[in-house]
Parts: sequence; C-alpha cells; structure tokens
Amino acid sequence: MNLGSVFILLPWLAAPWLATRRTGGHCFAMAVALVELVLALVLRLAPGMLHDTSHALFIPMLGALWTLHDGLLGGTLAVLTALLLPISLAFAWRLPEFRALALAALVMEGALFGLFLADNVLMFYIFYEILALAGAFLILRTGHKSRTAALLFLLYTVVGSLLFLVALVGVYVLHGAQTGVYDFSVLILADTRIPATAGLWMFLGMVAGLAVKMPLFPLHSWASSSYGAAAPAGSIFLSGAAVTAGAYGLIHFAMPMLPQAALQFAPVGITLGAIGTLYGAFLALNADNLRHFAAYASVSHMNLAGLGLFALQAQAMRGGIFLLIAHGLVSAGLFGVVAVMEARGLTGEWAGLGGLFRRAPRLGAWMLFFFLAGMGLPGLANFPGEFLSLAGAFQVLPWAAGLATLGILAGVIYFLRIYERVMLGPLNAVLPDALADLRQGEWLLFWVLGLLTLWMGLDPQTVLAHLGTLLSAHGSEALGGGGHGV
Amino acid sequence: MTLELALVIAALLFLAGIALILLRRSLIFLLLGMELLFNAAMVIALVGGARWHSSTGQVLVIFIMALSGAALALTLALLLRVKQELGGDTVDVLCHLREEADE
Amino acid sequence: MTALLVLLLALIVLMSSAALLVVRSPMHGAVNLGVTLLALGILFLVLGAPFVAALEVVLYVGAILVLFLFAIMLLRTPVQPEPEARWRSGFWWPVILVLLLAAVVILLFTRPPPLLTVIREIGPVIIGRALFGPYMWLTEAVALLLFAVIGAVLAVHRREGHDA
Amino acid sequence: MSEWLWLIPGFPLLGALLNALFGGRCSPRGMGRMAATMPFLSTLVVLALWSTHGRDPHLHDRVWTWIAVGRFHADIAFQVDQVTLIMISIAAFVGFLIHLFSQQFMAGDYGERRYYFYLNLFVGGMLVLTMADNLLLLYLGWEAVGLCSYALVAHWYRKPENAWAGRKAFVVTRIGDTALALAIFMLFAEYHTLNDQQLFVAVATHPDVLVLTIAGALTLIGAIAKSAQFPLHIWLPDSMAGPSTVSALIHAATMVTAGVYLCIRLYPVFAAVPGMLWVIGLSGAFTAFYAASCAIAQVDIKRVLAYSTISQLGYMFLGVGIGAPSLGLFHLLVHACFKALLFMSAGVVISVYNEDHDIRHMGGLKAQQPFLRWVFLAGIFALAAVPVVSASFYSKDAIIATAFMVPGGKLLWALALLGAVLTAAYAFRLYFLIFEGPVTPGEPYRMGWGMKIPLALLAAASIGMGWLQFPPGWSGPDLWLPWLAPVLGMPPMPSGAVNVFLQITGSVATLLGIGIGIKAAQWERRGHGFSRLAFLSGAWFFDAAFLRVFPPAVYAFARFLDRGVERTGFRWAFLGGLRDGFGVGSQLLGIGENGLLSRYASGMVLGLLILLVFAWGWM
Repeated sequence: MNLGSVFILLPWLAAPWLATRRTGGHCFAMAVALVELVLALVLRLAPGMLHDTSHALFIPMLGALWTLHDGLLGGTLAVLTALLLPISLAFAWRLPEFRALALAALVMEGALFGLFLADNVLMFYIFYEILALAGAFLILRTGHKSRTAALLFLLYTVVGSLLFLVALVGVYVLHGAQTGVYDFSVLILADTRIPATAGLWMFLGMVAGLAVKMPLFPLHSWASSSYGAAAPAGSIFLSGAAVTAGAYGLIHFAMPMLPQAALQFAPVGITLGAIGTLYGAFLALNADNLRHFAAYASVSHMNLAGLGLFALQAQAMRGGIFLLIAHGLVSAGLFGVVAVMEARGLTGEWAGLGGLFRRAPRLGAWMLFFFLAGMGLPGLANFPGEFLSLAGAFQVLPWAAGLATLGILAGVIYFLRIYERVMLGPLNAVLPDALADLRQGEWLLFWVLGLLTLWMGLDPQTVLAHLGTLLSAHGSEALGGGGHGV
Repeated sequence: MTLELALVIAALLFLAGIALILLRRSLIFLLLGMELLFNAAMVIALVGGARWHSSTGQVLVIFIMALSGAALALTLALLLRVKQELGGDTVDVLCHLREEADE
Repeated sequence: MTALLVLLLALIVLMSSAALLVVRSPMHGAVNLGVTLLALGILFLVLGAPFVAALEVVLYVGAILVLFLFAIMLLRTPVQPEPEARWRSGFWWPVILVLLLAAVVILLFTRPPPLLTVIREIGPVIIGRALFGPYMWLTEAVALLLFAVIGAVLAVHRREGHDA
Repeated sequence: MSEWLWLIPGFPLLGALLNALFGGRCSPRGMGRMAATMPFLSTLVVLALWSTHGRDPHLHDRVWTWIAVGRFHADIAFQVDQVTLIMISIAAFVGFLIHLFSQQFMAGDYGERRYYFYLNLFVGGMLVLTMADNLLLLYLGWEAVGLCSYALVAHWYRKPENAWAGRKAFVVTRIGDTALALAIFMLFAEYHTLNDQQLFVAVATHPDVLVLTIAGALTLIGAIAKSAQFPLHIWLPDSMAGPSTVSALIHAATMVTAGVYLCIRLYPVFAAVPGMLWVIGLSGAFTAFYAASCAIAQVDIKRVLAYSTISQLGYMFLGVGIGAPSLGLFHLLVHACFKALLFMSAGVVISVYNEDHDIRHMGGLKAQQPFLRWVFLAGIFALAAVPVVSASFYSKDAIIATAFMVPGGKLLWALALLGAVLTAAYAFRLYFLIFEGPVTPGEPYRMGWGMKIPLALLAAASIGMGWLQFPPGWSGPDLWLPWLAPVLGMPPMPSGAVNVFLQITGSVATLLGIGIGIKAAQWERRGHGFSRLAFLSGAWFFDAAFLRVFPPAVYAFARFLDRGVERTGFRWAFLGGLRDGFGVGSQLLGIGENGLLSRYASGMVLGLLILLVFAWGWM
C-alpha cells in the first residue's frame, strides 16, 4: 500500500459513504474530488512516489495483480480525469440527482485511476468493466433516467470488453504454451510471438473492446443516446474522462502486445477514423437537440483521435493523445454550456432556442469559445491534436487523412450553424423573460476551463513533450522505434 | 469381491435414487430418493477408505451425514410450507413458485 | 463368507429400493427406506467402519427416518382413500433417461478395477483424532451449519406464524 | 530590436485579453480608448523598426516552442523582411486609423465592447499571420482573422441575415483553410519541415513536381478563398452586413490581402512548378474583369465596393502571376489605403442616409458634406487609376503593362485592361450617383476630428503613395522595386516603344471608363442603368447557383446519414436485430425454464449421462 493505492481506493471508499446519506454530501464529494486532484498532480509531477513493485496480491497463474507503474501517459490522463470530476460535480451542484451522479462519478474515477496505473492486463480489464457498470449507473440514475440508454451502453461496452477478454486470454494462453509462464502482466505478455493471422484476430477483438468506449465509428451508436440521456454534468465526465480508458488501453496494452497486427491494422484504423470523423460531423449537423449535437461533436473528435492513434506514427499518436486530453476540456465546456442552459429550464430543443445571446451574453461568449475550440481553431486546445494527428496520418495513408481533413471544414459548418440557431438572430418569443446570465460560480468555472483550453492551445509542448515513450514495453522495439517513422 | 460388490450396491442405490427423483410424483418420495443418493455416495466413500486403509473415507461419510441431515431438515420444513401455501405435495405444484409475469 | 453376506445385502437393497419405487403410501416408502438403511449399516460394518455403521443406525434410522415419519404425519396424506397417480405426468422421457443411465452404469461396472485388499477395521478413536485434528476447522464449520439450520427452519416457521 | 518583435502582435492581443478580463468593469468608451491605444503602440514599434532596420530588414525573434514532435517543429517565432515590414505597417497603421475612426463611428452601439475585442484580436491575428516564420503559425493567424471576420460581420447578430452572412464568410473561407491545411500536410510529408526558409531550400534542391503541383494548387485554393477570388469570392459581398469600419479593415485593407501575401511568401514554391504562376495570373486577371463587371451593376454602395475589392485583389494576383510580386505588393499597399478610405467614407454616407445602402436614393451630397466629398473623390481617383494624380496609376497600370511582357501574357493583359475600363466606370458611376446630381437631403452628421484625421491621411496616401515608384522611362523616384529586389527580385518591366504604347492604352482605358461611368450614373438616375441587367447585378448568377447546390446538398447528405444510416442502419437494423435476436434466444432457452422441478432434474441427469459416456471413453 502506498500513495498510488490510496489514490485508487479513496474514491471507492468515499462512494459508499455518500450512498448512505439521504441528503447533502455535496461538500464531501467535492472535497474528495479535490484531494484526488491534488494527489493526481503530485503523482504526475513526482512519479517516483508511485512506483510499486511489491507484487502485492500475487496469484499464481495470474501474476501480481496490484502492481502499479508510473507511466507518464497514464499519469497525464489521470490528471485530466481528476480535473474533470470537480468540474462535473460543480456543474451538477444544484441537480436533485447530485448524489447519484457523484456516486457513479467517484466509482468511475477510482476505476479510471486503477486502469491508468495497472500493470496487469487482467486488472485493467476488471477496472474497465467496473467503469462500464458505473457508467451505466450514471446514465440510469441521472438526467432522463433512461433504462434503454443505460442498457444500450452496457450492451455495447460489455459485449465489446468480452471480445477484449477473449483476445487477451488468447495471448495469455499462447504465451503460456510458448514459455510455460502464465502471467497477465503486460511486460511479460508483450514477449509473446504470435502468428500473424491469429494476431490480427486478437487485435481486432481488443480493438472492438477498446474502441467501443472511445467510441470509434462502427461502434459509436451508444454515444448519442447515452450522452443524450445522462445529465449533461455527468456527460462531462462520461465523454471527457471515461472515453480515455479505451484509448489508453489501445496504446498501453493492445498495441504493445500485438505490434505486428497493429501495424497491419493501421490503414483500416485510419480509414475508419476518417469516416467516423465526417460521419459524426454530419450527424451533428442534423442533430435534433443540443445534447445530441454535443454528443456527435464528441464522437467526431474521438474518431479523429482514433485516426491518430491507429496511424502508429510519432506525430499522429502524440496528436491523438493530445486530442484526447483537449477533447476532455472542450467537451466539458460544451456539456457545461448545456448544463447551464438546462439549469435555466431550457431543454435544448431547437424550437425553444434562438437569439439567446441578447439575454445571456456571457454564456454566449463562452459557448462561442468552446465551439471555436471544438472546430479546431489554432491557439485553442484541439488544434495541436487535430493537426498533428492529420499531419502524421497523412504520411501513412494520404487519401484517408485527406478525407479526414475535410472534418476541418465540416466542423465550422455544424458548429456555426448550431451557434446561430441557439444564440444569434431575433430573440425567440418562447424564452422566459427572467433568464439569468451566468452566475458568478458558473462564470468562474468557464474561466478555469477556458484558460486551460487556451493554455493547451498556445503551449501544447508542456504536455506533448512529457507523454513519455509511447508503446511502452517491447512494442516500440518491435515496431522499429515508432511504427511508421518520425 | 467385497469391495466390488459394495460398489455395485452403491450403483443400485444411485440408480434407485435417480429413478425416484425423476419418476415419482410425490415430493416425499423425491426426498427419499435424495437420501438414497446420499447413501450411495457414502458407500463409495467408505469403499475408497477401505481400499487405501484411510480414515478420510469415514470422515467424509460423517460430513455427508451432517450435511444430508441439515439439508433434509430444511427441506422438510419447506415441504410443509409448500403444502400449506400451494395446497399440494407433488412435484408439479412447485412450478407455481415461478414468476408468473412471463406466462 | 463375507462376499456371500454382501451379496445378500445387495439383494436386500435391490428389493427394498425397487419396492420404494412402486409403493403408493409414503409410510410404506419410509419403511422400505428403513430396511435399506439397516442393510447399509451391516455393509458398513463389513467395510471396517463400525463407528459409521453405528451412526448409520442411530442417525439415519433413528433420527432422519423419524423426521420423515413426522413430516408424513404432518402432511396428513390420506391413507389411500382414492388411488392417487403414482408417477408424475410426462412419464416416458425420464424412464428412458433412467434406463440409459442404468445401461451406462452397468457398462461402467463391467470392467471394474481389481480391488483385492484385506479390509482392516478403523475404529472410532482414529476417526475422532482425524475429526478434531486435521479436520478441526471443517468440523467446526459443519457445527456452524447445523446451528444455521435451526435458524433457517425457525425462519421458515416464523413466516408461517406471521401469515397465520 | 530583434527580441522586441513579439511586441508588435503582442499589444493588440493584450488589448483583447484585457477587454475579455476587465471589460465588464469599464465603460465601452474606456474600452474603445484602450483598444485604440494598442495598435498605436504596435505602430510605434513598427516605426522604430523602420528607423533602425528600414534599409534592409532581416529580423527574427523566437519566443517559445509551440509544437514539436519529431521533425514536426513549429515555434512561436516572428520574422521580418521587406515584405513583412510593408504588411505589418499596413496592419498596424491602418488598423490604428480604423480604431480611431471607430471611436465616434461606433459610439453607442449595442455591441461596442465586443466590437473592440474582436477588432484588437483581428489586428493581433493579422500581425501574427504576416510575421510568422513557419506555416503553422501563419495558419494560426490565418484562422484567427477568419474568426474575427465572422464575429464582426455578424456583429449586428439580431438580424438573422447578418448572422448568416458571417457564417457564410467563415464557411467559404474555411474551404480554403482546409485546402491550405492539406497543402501543409503534403509539404511536411515531402520535405519534413514547416519553416519557410528551410522549405524553400528543400524545394530548390529537391523539386518534386507532382507534390509541388498539388500542394501549390491547394495553397492557391486557400489563397483565393481568403482573398475572395473567383470562384470562392461569394462570401465577400454578403460580408458587407458588418459595420463599414469592419469592411474597411478586414475586407479591404488587411485580411483579404492575406491570400496575396501568402502567394508572395510562397512564391518560390509556385515558381518551382512550370505553369503554376500563369494559372495564378489567369485567376487574378479573370477575377479582376469579372468582379468589375459585377460592380458596375450594383446599387448597394457597399456591394459596389465589395466587388471592387475582389477586382482589385485580382490585379494583385495578376501581379504575382506574371512574376512581379513586388508590384502586387505595391498595389496591395495602395489599395489598402484607398479602399479603407472608401469604406469608411461609405459608412458615413450610409449614416447620413439613415442606414439606406441604395445609391439610387442618394445624390448631391457634396454640398452637405464637402470634406467627405473631397476625400471620397481622392479614393475614387485612386480606384479608377486616374493618370499621374493617383497612386493606383503607378501600381495597377504597372501590373497591367508588365502582364503584356510575360510569355502567354497577352490574354491576361487584355482581360486586365478590360477590367480597368470597367473599374474606372463603376468608380465614377458611384461617385456621381452619391455626390453629384440632384440633391437628396440626408440626416445631419458631423464628423469629429477622430474621423477626419484618418480619412485625410488615407486620402493623401491614395493620391501620393504612387510617387514612391515611377514607371520605367520616367525620371523620378525609383524606390520601391530596388528596395524589394533582394527578396522578390526585379519584375520584367517593359521599355521603349512598347512601354509608351502600354502607358497610353492604360490611360486611355481609364479615361474611357470615366466617360462610361458618368454616363452610367445618368442612365441609372433615369432608371435604365446597368443595375437592370440581372446577369451583372446578380454576379453572373454564380452565387445563387452555389447556394442552390452546395448547402442543400450538404444538409440532404446529413439528413441521409442521420435517417438513412444511423437510424435505419445502426439503430433499427443492427440494434433492433440484436434486440429481437436476444428476445428469440431468451424464449428458446426459456422453454426449459418452466418451473417443473423434475424437468430440471432430467436435465441434470442428461448432463451426467453425457459425462459418464465421456468417462467411459477415457477408461
């Protein structure tokens, strides 16, 4: 037990306590979230404190379950997660379902930290499943409280992760048969020599399990219903933090274990990412309310990130990861805007919106800001990620990356169209007269998010330079030091 | 020959038990069949113990006895309750315990 | 000599269990079970387990069978006013199954492993040592289980009282 | 001096940041003053730059590393050479003048603070664009000015058509941005660098014609979208929905010239591909003619100026295309002055006529606004390129003349000359309709010094700026071309008899145009002017056709993807099938789960039987 274990377990210990409360618990949840944020920063900035090779929970045939490592990538994503939780809670502050949301989000946070720090693939899988369950709970108990959406989410993620498990066990058994060592540690499994065809199938299984969470193109269908059903404040966490789990699994586990298959899959992955980028963009253009719009925008961005990751190329992968992080902030901003509107009784249906800027100029300004960030305006967070992903992927598969570049154009079309519908034009007569602009607290939240977005856009190097060696373990060697060249 | 014959007895008991469980309509006979199954298991455990001169067989039998007794006591209590609630003591009434919603 | 005795026991078991299968009255069934259990008690003695043989008589014939009798009494099954169906509905399926099972068991026993061993008696002392030595925790667990059974039965009954 | 370069874009950006942070606490008037100070400070730094390094500027300032992954390396770094120095002078100084003008012009507007925020941001973005030392930073400025253009065109957002016009401007220019991004990807994939200088060296040593052709074409698309060249010019006329000062700054002086600037900057890339320059020239010459023909039929004062801008930008592209980028830059400078002047004056005219844009409802304004009349006339002189006494005569006519000299340039020359006739015609038609003829009284409008000084300065520049560079064969100043020669080379200027012929044709074209323009004004008054030609006033129906095809196609495709693929394919067929499959499966499996105890037992026995058979097989 060290700081890392405390880091993982604290939210899980806090969650049951929160569950026993009938009312309140706001400050408690927030305090836990802030403590976790501090811990995440400490662990990220002083990674040595985390390293735990004590082989706790060593189980024969499975390996040491509780071995934590101090990967820079996982640490960075953990900081993002820890940052999004308080923001999500703050946006949910006045919701009646605050405790359900906080409960689910805390459990998800613990699971995310666990899987970011885990060295053991089986442990990753377990955390991943817990994440899915808590996510389903969040959808079930907040917002529209839709059973259908929760079930759909669960169906997609659980079936996906079962495929992941099957592929994982395949690698495990192969490795055991070759060396006699049965262990689920990624460092050990990455040594396996896997025949090409079998490797491709296993990689496909893993991709199915991990991509479903991001969500990448053919597996995206849960996203709009889930983000559309959960409370927007919960969607912040769901779309910003939870999606990083899938991408992290790809980079940290799937690709290092099956490097050759990953290289073989790269063109397909890039193509799917490109299709998904445009597909999400067009669906966002035709979305029927603000929640679905934000959901599809998020899908579009995540597909672009997926394109970068699958390209297995130095710029593209870093760009993909950067986009993942940036998307967390921007998505928080987008869903935050939706949350603020819903707190004022605006449902987000187009018919009830229009000319809102006149009543709420601050809200309108921040909405524009995050829309601009979303459409990849340089100087804001998404741009370095998008540009690096595309520039990198362009070197691997030019026509597909070129197709995805049209997403730049599509982004401006759908974001501005929606902005015009909501904010500009004459004041909609159905809007209530006493529509308050941003309150001080909300305003401050947006400033925090906004400054972070700006910082990420203007000085991305601080993050980019410290992502560590991607494709850790033996993957990078097998890929000849970074896949498709530098 | 003793041990082989004892095994044959166990097989007889087992078959009789299974037949009782599968064929009889009354729940009482079903429970009697279960006792026969337990006894078949006990015989085999004892044959094993005798074959390897080990006390483990007998220890196992004692545990089986305790377990079967415990199970039986509980089952009989449940049986009485079934009779009270469902008004019958046959196997077929038990299907009323199933959730009705799906029918 | 012992082989003959065992053969006899086998015959008794066969007959009594066959009778168990066909009798109509539960009371008759209980009596037949008693016969089977007593025969088994003798078999246990032959197999060199006097303590278990004693337990078989005391526990099974003495306690469990009595439990059955109480249950039968409480169920107040009529002594046989009208001929009740002996077999359950949908009879043929299970019969085929049972016959198949019998066939397989017989096939299995057509080539038994040679078990030519002198049977030595293992007395209660050794059993006691084993129970309270290496199997101590298991014994305690079983004790706990029996204790729990009392609770469970009570729980079943309390609901009953509550309903009534 | 080098390490202070960042101050030039830094001041306006700081102004925008201060506005965002503290704007709520201050009065809009105070914000306006602060905002105007910022480009003034930038101008001071630029002036200092002129005084210290004006003769031969070569400055570089690396501020911090922006993005660096492998060889994908882009700094926040600024560089200044001759071209940049001209561009930043325009951006900072004209920007400052327009800020100054806005103090009175925009007073009391409902979005005054927002206006100054975007205006400051725009000047900052434009300065970053011009000073960037790599393509990525250039792209940042490129997008930033695009955003400001959107926000300022849609400034009066309460009218839906204004918001729509802003969006159209952003979307159409973003087509070009996408092409530019693709060009950057291609160039990086081929040459592994983003830095301009390294790129030029690499292009010179390893010219890969295929890559350079595609990348050059894509860059050109980016440039023509930003500079509103045919066929991506359609956004500019609608952008006139914004305040006139915005049109003056963004849609005349600075942002729209970014495309020309990009072509000048990447001149080595274009020059490396045979034929590419001629395509640029053709695009410019055709646009110059096309837009001039549209401008002559417009009745909205700002739309006349908008088409005029498109046309003038065409001349700049023509200058780049004929291998005379320095002349293109010269015309850019001149145009920035006189077009900003014309737009600001037009803003006053519109205010006088109570927000009525229709020039047929105006007339005889010279009596009421004498000052305005003279500065406007100076601008019109420059626009029409009146010989000798207007700056444009020295820049535009030089381009047209040079076009004659290059191989394949006769066609370009003819188009450009035709455009020049039309230019003079619409310029004087505009002037005569507004300021001459029967008087249509307007509202009283008194211009303060804050408005008069910028107009006067720009009017002086419109007349006198051309005297920097006399045509070949004239005795007089010859400053511009030699100064730029180190970076842009010397253009192939005509000489001898051809020169005389070209100059005379240019002047005759202008005078002919002026005559047509005066006539056109009279015809317009009588109700049968060019505006009745629907083909011309509708800009050859190009915009209408575009709007009829492109947006509906996009929306239809989006609807198809949503209803046809997502709802029908993914949700109905896939998920519905999955659900029904689960339903059927559960019913099938549920047959065994009927609550009959003995059937469960039968199942167990069956399983046991199978196991036993297996066991028998093993034995």
